[in-house]
Amino acid sequence: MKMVKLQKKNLNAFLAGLEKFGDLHGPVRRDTNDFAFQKVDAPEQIAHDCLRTILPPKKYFTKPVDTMFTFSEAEGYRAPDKDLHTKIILFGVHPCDIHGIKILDLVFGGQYRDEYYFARRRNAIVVGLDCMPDEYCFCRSTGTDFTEDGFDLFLSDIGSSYLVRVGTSLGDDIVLETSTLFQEIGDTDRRAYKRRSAQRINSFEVEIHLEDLPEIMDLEYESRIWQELGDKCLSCGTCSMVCPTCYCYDVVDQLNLDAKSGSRLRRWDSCLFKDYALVAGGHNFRADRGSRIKNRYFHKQRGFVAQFGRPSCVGCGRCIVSCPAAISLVDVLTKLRSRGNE
Amino acid sequence: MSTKTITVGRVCRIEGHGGITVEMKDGRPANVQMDIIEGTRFFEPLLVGRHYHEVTPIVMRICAICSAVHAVTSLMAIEDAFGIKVSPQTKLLRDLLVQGGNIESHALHLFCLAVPDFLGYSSVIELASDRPGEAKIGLELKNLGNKIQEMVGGRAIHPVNAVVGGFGLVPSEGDLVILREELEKGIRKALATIDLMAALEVPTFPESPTLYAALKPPSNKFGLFGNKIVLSTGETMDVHAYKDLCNEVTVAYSHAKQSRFRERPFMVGALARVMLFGKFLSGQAKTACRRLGLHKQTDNILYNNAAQAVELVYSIERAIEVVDELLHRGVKKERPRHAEIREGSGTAASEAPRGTLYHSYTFNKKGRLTKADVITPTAQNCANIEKDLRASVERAGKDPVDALREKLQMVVRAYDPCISCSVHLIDLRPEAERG
Amino acid sequence: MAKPIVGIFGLTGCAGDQLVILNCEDELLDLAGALDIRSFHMAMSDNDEDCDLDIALVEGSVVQPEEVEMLERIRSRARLLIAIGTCAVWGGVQAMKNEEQREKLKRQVYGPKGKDFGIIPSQPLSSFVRVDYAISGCPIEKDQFLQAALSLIHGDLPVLPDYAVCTECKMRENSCLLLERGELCLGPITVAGCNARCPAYGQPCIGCRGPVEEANVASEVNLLREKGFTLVDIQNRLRTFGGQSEVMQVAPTERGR
Amino acid sequence: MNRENIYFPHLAQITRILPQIEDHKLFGLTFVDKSMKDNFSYRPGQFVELSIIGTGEAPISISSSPTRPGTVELCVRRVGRVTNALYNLERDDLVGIRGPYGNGFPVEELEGNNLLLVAGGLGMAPLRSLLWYTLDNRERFEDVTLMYGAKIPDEMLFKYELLSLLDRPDLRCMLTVDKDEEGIWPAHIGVVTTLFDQIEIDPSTTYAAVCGPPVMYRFVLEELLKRNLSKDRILMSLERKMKCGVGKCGHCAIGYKYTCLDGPIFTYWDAINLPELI
Ligand SMILES: Cc1cc2nc3c(=O)[nH]c(=O)nc-3n(C[C@H](O)[C@H](O)[C@H](O)COP(=O)(O)OP(=O)(O)OC[C@H]3O[C@@H](n4cnc5c(N)ncnc54)[C@H](O)[C@@H]3O)c2cc1C
Ligand code: SF4
Ligand code: SF4
Ligand code: SF4
Repeated sequence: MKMVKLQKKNLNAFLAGLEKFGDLHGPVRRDTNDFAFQKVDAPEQIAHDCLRTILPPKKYFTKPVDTMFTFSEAEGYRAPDKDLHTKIILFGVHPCDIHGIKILDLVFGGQYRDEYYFARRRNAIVVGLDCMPDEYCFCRSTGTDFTEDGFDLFLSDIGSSYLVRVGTSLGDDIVLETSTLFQEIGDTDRRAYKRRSAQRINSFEVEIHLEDLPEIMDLEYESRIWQELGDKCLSCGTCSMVCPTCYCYDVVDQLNLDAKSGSRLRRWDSCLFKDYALVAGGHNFRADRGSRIKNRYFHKQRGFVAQFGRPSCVGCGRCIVSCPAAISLVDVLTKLRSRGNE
Repeated sequence: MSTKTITVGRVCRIEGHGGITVEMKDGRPANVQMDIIEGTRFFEPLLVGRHYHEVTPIVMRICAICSAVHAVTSLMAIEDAFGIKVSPQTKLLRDLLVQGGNIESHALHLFCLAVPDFLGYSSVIELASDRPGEAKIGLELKNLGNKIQEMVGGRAIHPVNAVVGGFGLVPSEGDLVILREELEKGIRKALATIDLMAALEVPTFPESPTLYAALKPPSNKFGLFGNKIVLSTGETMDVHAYKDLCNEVTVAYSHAKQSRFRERPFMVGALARVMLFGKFLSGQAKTACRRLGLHKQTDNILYNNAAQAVELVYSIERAIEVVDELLHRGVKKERPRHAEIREGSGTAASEAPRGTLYHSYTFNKKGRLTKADVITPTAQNCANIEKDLRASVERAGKDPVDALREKLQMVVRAYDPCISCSVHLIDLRPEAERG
Repeated sequence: MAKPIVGIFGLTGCAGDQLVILNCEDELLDLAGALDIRSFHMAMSDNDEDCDLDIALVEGSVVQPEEVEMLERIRSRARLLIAIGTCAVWGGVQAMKNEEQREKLKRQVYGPKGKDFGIIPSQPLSSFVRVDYAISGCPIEKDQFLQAALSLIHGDLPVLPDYAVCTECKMRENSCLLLERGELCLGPITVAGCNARCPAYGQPCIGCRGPVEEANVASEVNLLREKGFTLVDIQNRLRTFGGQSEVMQVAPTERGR
Repeated sequence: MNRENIYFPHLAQITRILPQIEDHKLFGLTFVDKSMKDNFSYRPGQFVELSIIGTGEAPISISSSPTRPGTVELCVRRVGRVTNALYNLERDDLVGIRGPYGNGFPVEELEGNNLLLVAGGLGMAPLRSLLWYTLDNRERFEDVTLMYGAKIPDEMLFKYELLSLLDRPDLRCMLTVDKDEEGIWPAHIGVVTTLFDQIEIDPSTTYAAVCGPPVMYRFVLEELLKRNLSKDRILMSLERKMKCGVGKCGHCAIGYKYTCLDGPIFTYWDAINLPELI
């Protein structure tokens, strides 16, 4: 993989020079500890100390509320043309989130390709950025702490510079655009990178074992843990909204004032909502919260493995930090392993 | 001796449920009552025990139309109790919010509730099918008021953004610039409203000597805030002494608690403000005031609609002025001022669309409310409404009963009574007793 | 399809939900064209008091015997009765202290003269009649009302959110007040639809839309207790708007101050 | 959009409405677009997403057989928004259709075997497709048996069509009702499982296809297992909440399977491995 070096002091100049590739988006501080990806007018607005945005980058590709098409007698069905074709540069995506995007690529691809998702994917340049884990990160356990693809450029902190990995031909074009800002890497840089990498690996405070988790989950299908979690869970939907790999949506038709034309919308949904599995006739396949929260864990850690060969959790820790009821995925999985069905 | 009772079971096109009962003895009105048939909600006791910051969101629910001014007055009373001084920016934003409420309320009343009276339509919808231009102006003005309330208050009804010490989120300069453009367009629509009002014939039947009361603006500028109450007799008093004016009594026939000043009913509202302080108006509002003949004294309540139209112009002009001042100063992202909790009482008053509104609270040393008193304009006006109804009946002569009923409703509607407001402590007289 | 015949009524409340309808300034005339509005006391004279109605929209709670009669009469005329606003759906702010004697409140406000008033504790419509649909909110949200009205015109039942405010709060990427500032936020148990308005203005949700279906109040109370709020404060907030809902009747087992 | 948009429905006209029983009607639909009409092919057991524009979408099994192209038939029970809106439509009105989706019955695998179709209530809707497919390709299958139960005669779907099959020599058509108070029912009386006493099952050459309400499965499965039918020769058509039909919206996921992609036809062995399946 092509690698170059960018001095930190040149980062903003580099980002400012990318105008012709699209609008610059990056994490911006919302509150003391909160960040959100959003469009910035100038690179200075980007918060480089952001470890975790409230919502993951999925919001760019499958929006919280998204028009699937408009309908009217005169024009029939029409795909939304707005915002599918805006080019953006998404700066500051950490490895776990890049893996999150790669997982969504699997879901929205396949036999039936969601062209809305892929149109937006094609129009987004992903500039990754490495990070130092905090006490909630467990991407090392999920194998998503490092990524070899899924980005156009990836920046790793090596002191006063970034080591830049060039992931795509487009990424290379971007580098060439402002080539004067980049330098070749040397021996000290190589050493610095390895030091940084080792330091990062050693910084993980949380570790869980996922290898045989599907089997453990099957064993603990009837565990009392699920009921206990059900009592605690508020069904507030927060964990699903903030998860980089939760993709469920609900579909509603919205009417215009003529009550004839309108649009079909999809809106992020959550398997923790009561009516998620409620079918006509009033039968609910997961009527109690315990079975719903179990489903969330099963689908991520068990179902996804069967379907795509890997769990869909990328260890970003978002659901843990943002759960009002303080339910921690790490605790649950640890307990399942150690305690089980007593 | 012949006794006859004229009733209007339910006055339409007013906010809330109210009726009218007139008992005639020998062709003269013996008993005239404005019946409030809205249910009781007991707001004051509901507030007891609540933390000071919980008071405003609850108490603004007294009334949807005046929720913005209820909110602001309530906040000022709380801040009075704790001695919180809010920033000049907060004051300006509150002024803007209250002007927004005034615009919305007056436009609603003029176009949706009252004007159809003068033009002979049963509703704004019917008005729209015949005179779409006028209906459109009315709705757009109403919308302008709502836009201000949404932007500043966070919601058109029951503003969530106005909190003790300031605002949750201060609107951006960009928002204000856009609003300013809308306000500029609004002036033209408000002036069109003046044209419409100028063309209307105002009947004289309810005319009778009237005592007006309103808050005196601190400087010689027309305004909706002040610390002194002024009466048309020239008497003034501090708002903290509001009880001297509004000594509410529960009326024997058990509807509204009523306000009288030295045994005399008095009127608060747009007409009272324009009568007392119209001389302080400036700009287009001043011209409008002359044009509608309100620079001369009148005792005819039906002119209240004209006064509201004048205030529409005023409120939009004032809103522009506030926006300009905010932009000139530069909008600061300030957090609400912190409250130092202490034991004590606070009182505040503002001019709501329908007249002076008083909020007065007492808190214990933990900042929990121990006593609350809210006096709404409609409650103050009730006695005066009855006075005008009586005058109308007396003057009606040989009017057929149906025509008289229409006239009586018109009087009630002219006051733009806000019954939800008044019934925070009013109850229904059972159907059977209403005759 | 024939225009639905509609009546809009108000019982005891602040008239906010009817005002929301009138606040649809841009849409009002279209709406009035697609509906046959026969009764709307707040906005028109010439109300038809007898006709059968396809849809009755009723605002406000029931606080006096006369309103029970009124409501029953509306029910008997209407094919669909839709409660609009938190008062109609849950009893509203006036239901806050229902457990305390209303008689006592009455005496406090009116003195001895109040003794003849017929008063019942503030209750939602569903305590007296069948309610086909409930659009909550204090006041109802304009967009939601419009979509509901359009669905009805289209011949469908409205679709309303049945998830909590937190969901919308996250979609908007608000900073969580409960976790970040330790505020008494009812977002997790309040039904969405307001687009998490208050948190977006930096204010905790006070539950003005009433509880979400299957609200886990016990867990919410626990987590608020852990954050140091007293049971009294928590109860006060739970009952401000959800006073009449069963889920909000958390037993006052402890007296925290 | 350079590829086909998987979310766009294709317009189809309602060409026939046959009321069946209360709140159940059979709708005959023909695609407006000629190439869609000619090329729309599917397997028995597959379903479509039916769109009523402005109201929404619902997954509905195809009740007609691919051996009879031109018209797609859907048997729809009126339960909610979409189905209600469909009932408000009339002949010649337009609806939208996406699909076909799902796996359908593995008809190639079934060929050369005995077939036992067991249906209850609306479960007849997907099985009717398989029934006519086998009847129209009769030579490819050995013995074919249909067991269908309704509560009372008036609640039997496709009643006259099925009654007309009673005398057919190449089909064992066993129709039953739980109760017949008026004494008009010409066939068996008793719940579906009572029919099992009348038949022989050769477990090595038989496939069973079962579809009905959740309660029915338990008893029918018991009978089939008693007769040693292997778990992966028992096929079931299952229902789940479903929005997109194409494996994106997540609603129909059960454990590691998507009803819309991996189903709706599952074997009993699948069910054992997916605890929530039935
Ligand atoms: C693969 C598959 C195949 C299917 N095939 C068919 C078919 O061939 N024919 C067919 O008719 N249906 C079929 N269904 C079921 C059908 O999809 C649903 O009935 C349909 O989605 C209902 O849509 P709706 O919009 O009318 O109902 P909705 O408006 O979604 O209403 C359903 C909701 O209303 C409530 N509800 C409705 N009825 C009742 C009731 N009786 N008791 C209690 N609550 C109730 C429930 O809460 C339920 O969630 C199939 C489903 C699947 C997944
Ligand atoms: S399940 Fe939780 S930790 Fe895992 S990816 Fe989703 S939000 Fe992150
Ligand atoms: S601020 Fe309130 S509504 Fe928003 S996520 Fe936090 S708890 Fe939920
Ligand atoms: S956030 Fe809560 S209090 Fe605010 S509008 Fe929404 S439901 Fe009401």
